[in-house]
Amino acid sequence: MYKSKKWSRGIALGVAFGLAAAACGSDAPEFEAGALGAVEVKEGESIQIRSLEAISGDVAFLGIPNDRGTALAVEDYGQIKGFDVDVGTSLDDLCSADGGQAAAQTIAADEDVVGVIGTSCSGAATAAMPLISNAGMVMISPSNTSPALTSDLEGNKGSDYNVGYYRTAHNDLFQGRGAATFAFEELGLTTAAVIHDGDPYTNGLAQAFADAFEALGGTVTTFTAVNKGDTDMTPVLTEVGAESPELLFFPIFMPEGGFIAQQVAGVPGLENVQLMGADALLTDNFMELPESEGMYFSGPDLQYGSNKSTTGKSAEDFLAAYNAKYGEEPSAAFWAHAYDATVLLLTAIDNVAVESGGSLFIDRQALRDELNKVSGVPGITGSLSCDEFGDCGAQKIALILHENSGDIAASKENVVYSYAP
Amino acid sequence: MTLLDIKNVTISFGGLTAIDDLNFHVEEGEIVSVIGPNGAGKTTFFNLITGLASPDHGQINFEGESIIGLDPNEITARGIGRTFQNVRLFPQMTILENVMVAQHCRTSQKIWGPLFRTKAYKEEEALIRKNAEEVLGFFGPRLIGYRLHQPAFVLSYANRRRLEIARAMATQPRLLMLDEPVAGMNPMETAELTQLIGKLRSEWGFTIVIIEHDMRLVRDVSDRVVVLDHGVTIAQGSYDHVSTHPDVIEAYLGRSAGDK
Amino acid sequence: MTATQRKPQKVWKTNNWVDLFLTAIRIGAMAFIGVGLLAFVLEQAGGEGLTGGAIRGLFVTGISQGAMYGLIALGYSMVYGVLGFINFAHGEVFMAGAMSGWITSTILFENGMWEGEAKFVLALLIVLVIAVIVSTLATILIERVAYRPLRESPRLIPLITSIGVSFFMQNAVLGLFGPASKTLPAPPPWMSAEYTFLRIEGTKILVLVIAAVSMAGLWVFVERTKTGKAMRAVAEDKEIAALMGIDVNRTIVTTFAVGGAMAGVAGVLWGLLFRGVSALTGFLPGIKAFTAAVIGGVGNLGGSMAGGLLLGLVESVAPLVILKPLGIPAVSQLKDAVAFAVLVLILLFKPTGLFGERLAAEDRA
Amino acid sequence: MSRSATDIDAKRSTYIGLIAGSTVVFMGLVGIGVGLNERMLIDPILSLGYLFVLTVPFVAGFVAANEVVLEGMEEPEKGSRDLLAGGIAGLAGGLVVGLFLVVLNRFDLSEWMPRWGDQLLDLFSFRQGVGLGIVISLVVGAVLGAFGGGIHVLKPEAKRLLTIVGVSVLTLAILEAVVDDFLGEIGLKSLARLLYASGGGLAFVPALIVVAIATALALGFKGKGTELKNQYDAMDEGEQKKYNTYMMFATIATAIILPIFLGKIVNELLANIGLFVLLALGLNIVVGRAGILDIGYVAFFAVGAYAMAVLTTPEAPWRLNDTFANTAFSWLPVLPWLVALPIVVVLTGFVGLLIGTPVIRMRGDYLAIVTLGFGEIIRLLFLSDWLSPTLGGSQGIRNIPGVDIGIAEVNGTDPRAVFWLVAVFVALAIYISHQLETSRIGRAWMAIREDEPVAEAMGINTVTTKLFAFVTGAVLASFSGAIFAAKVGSTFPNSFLLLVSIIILVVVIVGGMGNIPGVIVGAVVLIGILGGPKQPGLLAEFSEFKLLIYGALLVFMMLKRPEGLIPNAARTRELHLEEALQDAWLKGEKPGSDDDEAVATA
Repeated sequence: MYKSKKWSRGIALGVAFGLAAAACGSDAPEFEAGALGAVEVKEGESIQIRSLEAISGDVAFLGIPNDRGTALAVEDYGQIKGFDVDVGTSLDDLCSADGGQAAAQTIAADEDVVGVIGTSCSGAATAAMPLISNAGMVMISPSNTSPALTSDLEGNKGSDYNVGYYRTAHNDLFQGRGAATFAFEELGLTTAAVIHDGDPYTNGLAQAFADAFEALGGTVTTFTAVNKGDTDMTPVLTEVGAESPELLFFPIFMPEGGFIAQQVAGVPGLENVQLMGADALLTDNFMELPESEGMYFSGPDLQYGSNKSTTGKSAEDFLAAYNAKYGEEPSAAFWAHAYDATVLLLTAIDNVAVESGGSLFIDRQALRDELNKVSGVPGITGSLSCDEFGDCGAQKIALILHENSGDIAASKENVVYSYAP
Repeated sequence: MTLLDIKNVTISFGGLTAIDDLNFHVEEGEIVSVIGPNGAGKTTFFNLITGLASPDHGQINFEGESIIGLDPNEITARGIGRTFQNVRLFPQMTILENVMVAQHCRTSQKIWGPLFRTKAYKEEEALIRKNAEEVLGFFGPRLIGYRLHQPAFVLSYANRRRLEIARAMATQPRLLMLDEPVAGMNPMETAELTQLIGKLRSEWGFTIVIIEHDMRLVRDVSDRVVVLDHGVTIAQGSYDHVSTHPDVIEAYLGRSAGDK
Repeated sequence: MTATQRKPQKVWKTNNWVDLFLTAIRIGAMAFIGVGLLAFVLEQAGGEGLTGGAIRGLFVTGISQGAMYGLIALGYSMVYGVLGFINFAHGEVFMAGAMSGWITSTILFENGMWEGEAKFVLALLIVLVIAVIVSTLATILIERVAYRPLRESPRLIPLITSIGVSFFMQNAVLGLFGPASKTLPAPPPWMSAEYTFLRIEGTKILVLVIAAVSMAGLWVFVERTKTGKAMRAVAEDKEIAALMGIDVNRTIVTTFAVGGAMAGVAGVLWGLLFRGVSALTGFLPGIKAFTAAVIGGVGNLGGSMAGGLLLGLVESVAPLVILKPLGIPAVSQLKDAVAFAVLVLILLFKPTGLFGERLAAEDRA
Repeated sequence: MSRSATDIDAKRSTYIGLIAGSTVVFMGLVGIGVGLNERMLIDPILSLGYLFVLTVPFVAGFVAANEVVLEGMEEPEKGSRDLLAGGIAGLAGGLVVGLFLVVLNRFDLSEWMPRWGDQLLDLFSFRQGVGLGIVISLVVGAVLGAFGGGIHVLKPEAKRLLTIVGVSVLTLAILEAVVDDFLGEIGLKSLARLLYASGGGLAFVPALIVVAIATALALGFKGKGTELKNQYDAMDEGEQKKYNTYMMFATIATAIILPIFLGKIVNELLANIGLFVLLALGLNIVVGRAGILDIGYVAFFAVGAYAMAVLTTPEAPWRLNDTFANTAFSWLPVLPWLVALPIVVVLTGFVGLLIGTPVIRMRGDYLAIVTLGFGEIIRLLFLSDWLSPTLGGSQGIRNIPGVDIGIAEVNGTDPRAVFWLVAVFVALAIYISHQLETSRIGRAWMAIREDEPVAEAMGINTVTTKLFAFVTGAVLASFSGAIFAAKVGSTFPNSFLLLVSIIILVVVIVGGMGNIPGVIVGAVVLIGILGGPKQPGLLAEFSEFKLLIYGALLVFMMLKRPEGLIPNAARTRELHLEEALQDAWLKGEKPGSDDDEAVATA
């Protein structure tokens, strides 16, 4: 018995030492790292970046196209100075603070990781970012929109801002202003009611809209909410109808958004109300509803037209590639943002990476500085420029008019107003 | 001194009058048997006294004070302990625990004691344990020794009955109420228990009320026998008086065919 | 240690403070409701409140939603009456009906059965029949697999099992049919027109009529048929029923099946009314329906239906009539909280529900 | 008794096989097969998806060959008939899958079922197309089924060896992240790279080496476990106590030292597990000990987290809000975590009392639904716009500081420290649970769980005793909540869904109700592997099917093993005794004498 134990241990130790010796064999390279240190990519290894998106659960429709957008961008970008880029296994932010933190822990534990594309949800970023930031990494989100993560656009840091955070998605405040300006100035509506559904995103956007609308001189008659899972919207619509607003803005998701659109008819006080939704309802299963006809939708400007990323790809090329690879259309609108975020990160790495002694060195502080300098970089979503708090998006809000539930594609292109600061 | 005094108690369940204008009393130190055919209302009678049921009207006084409206645990705390006809032990608890838990209302350690194992707590636990072993020891070697830490469900039927009596004893009652204590026991065991019931009074000083079908037991232990039928007392007095009472014979024989 | 030597050493104090506390809660709740109502009345008198049309609308939706709660509640109530446990998975049986409604109605719609009046009625019947079959089969399967082996266990065991079944079914359907919410085809335009002097939408009238007919059918079944009598006997006392020659097992299955059928009907009505179903459709309505059954008195069929209507109504009306006048914002968010609060209050005031329970003797304790 | 090889219950085997086949199809349609196919366990031969799909016919074969041996009947000889029974079951299963392949190929139901499609076809046909796929599925089913049945034929030693080897390979594959992390931390990252393939999963050759090592070890340590146990049993009470104390110290020492050798990933996992252990210990008192089925338990977790957030966060919404900031509450300073903790505990206990008082007298099942309602009410209040000026509404409370313990601040960036913090509280919770359970109060809880009316008749004030259990459970949950707030650094209402309550309930039930070690093992296994409601486990790929598995597990445990995975050993033995006794009783032999007991306890 004793014998067998001994030899098994012997084997394990032998194997371990042999490998350790092999790993330590290369020469010590010359590279002076900055304050945050640097990542060394040895010859034959790959540059490590990660994708952290909501790829399971009820927000997977948002996270999966983001994740795939990142994968496609990495493919398109190709090598950086002769080194491959590896996204690793996609991580799941579970669209929650706890999930974001746990996943960020996994990322931060791996000192080879340079940067992260994610998260899908702002709540996850709130908890993930301190860890990512602490580890000296950068994170570029394709779909966080909470102002708290960057700034209030007036030069004040958001309460959840962390150094190293960037995003290609628009700030909610932009969309709120865009939608409010359109409603107040273009449509000439002066009273509006707002409904959110208790989701941090819809609540934030609803608030941004309400604030902007009032700042323009309009009146928010009711600011109220429903719950996810509610079906009977008559009570909330009755509450709203009591004040007879001219506009009803409900930037919420399906199916609750559908129930509101379906049940609004026949509620006293809402006979002539103009309905307006946001990007969360720009989905086929909502727009197929006959009741959604005549609605306005605010959202990021998806008219990418001939915009080309630095990789040379346009939205059309991307969609073709996406369809070819995954056999379906993207289920949410932020794929282009994910693509741009990835390209942005890879370009920045490309710019700061230094070759030395066969290894590639990426200085972490230099990478942040590089991203802070981004200005007028072409992307699928438009020209990208980062402000000092990491808002890098093209920041263009489009308002579309949905006229025909039978032709959703046409509606999506029917931009009636475009807001760009 | 009258320990338990029941006056004009009536209870009915949805039209069926289980106990009808019953009068009953137990003197300190007495052993009283309550007999009657199935469905005569005997167990309901027990439930009334121990607070598991509330009378529609009437009085129940224990030691001169009304106990109507008290919760069962309060009645136990006043000093009435009972067993159940269909043996209701705590099967997953050990034999020792079964008896220890019955001293709940005689003890007082709450949070700090157990948490910090204070001196007072340890003393109380020791006392509980001592009392428990004492009542278990009353039944000879059957329930002690290695048995103490066995769960109650491994016990044989007769031992379950014994443990139930021990558990009732452990509540330190003045009035002990036994619901068919020898049901399911063989003649030898019955004889043994008959003897023990006598000791419960003579050595432990309990006053005892028994519901029983086994007439030998009733004959051997009772000072007084009360016969219930349809919730009404049809006879009471000494065993000999009752056993020859025509109403009693009719109550038993007259319907025994249709019963059960 | 002898009893005569000592008086009881220590007597636990009575539960006075618990009772006192409960009384305080009761009074507090009544006061809260009272103040809310008063504020509402003042608001109405001041002319700032809701219009008559708005209030009528709230009542009509409340009642149609409540009718569905009632139909689902029947299943809970019957099973509770017979077996004495909450069949938590009953909400999922309802969901199964609703999902099958989505599939059949979409197929029928694609084949043009959703247009003319006669065709639509026929299509609706087909959808109903299929949903009833699906729900009934689902509930029978659940009973066979998960509950029958536990017939003799303590009551909490099947309850926990049913929670497991509920989660399993929810997520199985989620996996099978995907997470997106499914939209049912819109009923023909004449269904959404308003009828009668109350100006009720056609769909809602249809929902109420079907609910009423199902309820009546169930009543006839339970009160007038032999099987129904057997069910009542089993509910009263299983052993005696068995002695009377009733096949207890079969009767229990029938009870589940009938409850499932009602849930299936409710599922279709749900689809008609809200036109949206998903794997999670069953959960909340299921809990609400059980709440309704408790409110009305479990085991009491009329009571369950009434409890459902009441709950639907309260849910729809109370946020605007009690909470909003108190100055609470976004009251619709608190709709579910109101429903559960109603449950707690009803149980505090009437632990056996408004109309009394009808349970087997052993379950009453 | 000799029987011919064909003397088997073919109908039963077929029936089991059909169920197994349907299960495989169901798994495929739900997405388990395809969804988990990307996670390799042993590269390149076994993925997680195939593990699931292939386990089913194996288990079916095992079950089909597993005869019920009635008492008094001679156990039939094991032999080829077991292989045959298993094979038939596997074949029947394969047939179902084969038929399904045809349907899958012929019809397109992807409009209704998103998983319906070519990927599924590829999975089930092993990428060989329908025709060959049917043949393969029949063959694979039959072989695996026979293999499963064949397990019965093996000698116990062989079974043991097979189990050890299988479990160690699977464990190593499942624990990939842990092993990788651990090796990385002690400087053997290259060993990890050798062990695991780059795309994940044990590499093939190392897997073989693991098999070899496991075999060697299994043979080497044969009988050692029993030996140790016998030694332990032979000790007297005092020695056992001493031994237990040593073991306790060893465990504590491990808990302190181990995290040093573990990286962030595993420490994060351990910290999350610890939070659930805390919750499960609390619920164990409520459900397992006092028998109160509380399915709104998450409420106390939420209250604990929110109370901590409100008290310790400088930027808490209520401090920034005009209504509070400059008025009545402005004197309340920002408290450090340790100072706030007692307040949080008292507050949560009070909420427990507030919720508990109205519900505690209700019947068990009413109580369940009402506690569920309370749980939802509390979450909705946290979410509501009404209270958002104080509690942040859907935006939650963010920027919650960590735990300042003087020398350092413990927060989410350092999972190792968080784990130590959690471990301290777990130890505290175990201590509290244990001390209370073995005391007068604990006995009263048990009595109430066993038979409430009798407990009351024995002088126990059931109302106050149950309330006490309820409040104790709430307090333990508040520990977890308080640490959670400091760890995550933010609290959002969607961290406190009903789901959390259900998952904790599953943990308690799977571990074994009322049994502290069981509950801990339950939490480690379930949360560790499958993950919590919003926490990834080792098999992060599961997150999509987590709830499905939790639901199925709950049903399975209730039906098959109500005593839990890790039941008290003595209790199980006795549970079976009880069954024997009750059987005797039901047969009408009222055990009248002590002789029956002699049989029963022998």
